[in-house]
Amino acid sequence: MVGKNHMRLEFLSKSQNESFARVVVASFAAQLDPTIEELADVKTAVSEAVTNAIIHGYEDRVANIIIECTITEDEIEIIVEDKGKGIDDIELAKEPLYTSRPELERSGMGFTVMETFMDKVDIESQKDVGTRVMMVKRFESCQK
Amino acid sequence: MVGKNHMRLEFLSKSQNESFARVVVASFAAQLDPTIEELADVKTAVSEAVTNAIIHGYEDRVANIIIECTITEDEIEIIVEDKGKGIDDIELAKEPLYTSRPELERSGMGFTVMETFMDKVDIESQKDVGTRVMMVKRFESCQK
Amino acid sequence: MLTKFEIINNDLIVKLDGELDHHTAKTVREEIDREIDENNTKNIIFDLEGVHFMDSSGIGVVMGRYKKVQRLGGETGVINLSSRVEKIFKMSGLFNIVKKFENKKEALERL
Amino acid sequence: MLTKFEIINNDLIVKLDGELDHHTAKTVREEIDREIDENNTKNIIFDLEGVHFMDSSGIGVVMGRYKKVQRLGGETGVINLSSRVEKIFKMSGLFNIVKKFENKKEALERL
Ligand SMILES: Nc1ncnc2c1ncn2[C@@H]1O[C@H](COP(=O)(O)OP(=O)(O)O)[C@@H](O)[C@H]1O
Ligand SMILES: Nc1ncnc2c1ncn2[C@@H]1O[C@H](COP(=O)(O)OP(=O)(O)O)[C@@H](O)[C@H]1O
Repeated sequence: MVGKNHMRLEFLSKSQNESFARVVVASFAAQLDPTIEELADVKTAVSEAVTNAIIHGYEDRVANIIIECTITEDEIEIIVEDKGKGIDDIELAKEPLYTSRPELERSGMGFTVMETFMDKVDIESQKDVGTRVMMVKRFESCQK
Repeated sequence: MVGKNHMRLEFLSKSQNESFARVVVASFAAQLDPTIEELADVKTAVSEAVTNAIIHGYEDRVANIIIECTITEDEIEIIVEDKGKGIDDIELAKEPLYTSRPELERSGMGFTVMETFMDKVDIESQKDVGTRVMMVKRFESCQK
Repeated sequence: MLTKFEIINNDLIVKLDGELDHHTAKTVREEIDREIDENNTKNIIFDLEGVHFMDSSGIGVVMGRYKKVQRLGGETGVINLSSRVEKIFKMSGLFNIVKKFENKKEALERL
Repeated sequence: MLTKFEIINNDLIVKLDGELDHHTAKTVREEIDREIDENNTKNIIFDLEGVHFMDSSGIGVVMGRYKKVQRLGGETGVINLSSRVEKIFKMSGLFNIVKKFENKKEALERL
């Protein structure tokens, strides 16, 4: 038992920070002693949300992305937030293979990946205000 | 050349976050392709500043520590900040072997370590307001 | 991300090493496309043994190359998937368009 | 952080594995002190081969144990320092109070 823990990271929406964001969240989550597979799930989901903030939220302009992580008992809650252009239709956005930017060879699988690898995914978005993706992962390896 | 980059991390003053803070700063600094030795210098200095914020700044009460990193050209600037009790006499605090808490087996070498391993160390502190340690490391490995 | 190419009869084997995400995808895509164009490539085979991270940007890279070679009648194969990368291929339905083979030899023979 | 103990005649050999910082120091300190008390330790030898990170909290741990055994006439030795840990020992003047040896055998003979 590590007890409650919390961190908040703010970084620039540059693509070189995608791997940085993954490492930060993974090493915070590491406190819960997850399996390698569970940690890979978290890294992949974070990568999707951060990439979306960069490409779709800020459309490649440089601004701040915020990640907030809270550990309680056996789970981690991860919030990825941008103050970018927002999502018009969240239900449509969540559909597998739907992408608004096929010209960038986006696969439209980002939200599907997040929902597959995390135990809970919740999207809040408002046009021209920004997007906030809240995800929860429960580590089975902790449930002793 | 990675260009300018910036991040800001806020986390709880729990000792389990010392290694987390080291990993975060190291993996941000990794963009500059430092040598293993240079990276170890940065990790050690960050560890000292964060430990000081936990033990001396907050005296083991749980509050927020802030790390801010800025990369420009071949160097990284790292600021470690707490809103704790502050340092009475900075010159005294910087002396090797001086510690206000010998009962905790502190060696009094924290600031000496920071000054040895970093290219610049600057301390600002105000009683009951907090402490801000600003450090710069220039990576020779970048100077091509 | 490291990209290595090998050409055997008009087939292009692409060996990737590193993390395949949005940041690395752009260069990888450009490098592969140049090889395809320059070498008159028919089929493309991805060797993913060295890919220790991949997200949906990687799916986009594979889909994009599939479409490119398909236009000229070529096919796409993959070899050496880690269980992790295999999971992402399965989830995204990529195995409906690209074929998985045991090794390079099998891929070259059966494409 | 992993701590392993070995006792040879009244000497205590402490093998540390992991990162020695303020977070891990507390447990390490308590474990070593219990061993010293229970085994009537004379000299203490730190085997630091497995320590891949150490900051000034580690200096405090070594100094504290030095003082403890010194009170009863014991000495402190260290073996297997990485170049990194050696740097920190040098900077802090620890080599003025603890002796560095090539290996366990030499440390046991010469303390
Ligand atoms: N942070 C965001 N800001 C604005 N739009 C977004 C954001 N995240 C996702 N979207 C929208 O949702 C769509 C689907 O996202 P996703 O499933 O990740 O696929 P992809 O990134 O491949 O397009 C995107 O194409 C985009 O239109
Ligand atoms: N963040 C801080 N807040 C308050 N006091 C501090 C802080 N950092 C350092 N100090 C003071 O400076 C002294 C010297 O610090 P340092 O050289 O790191 O040695 P040590 O941590 O071993 O005491 C500390 O003992 C403490 O009194």
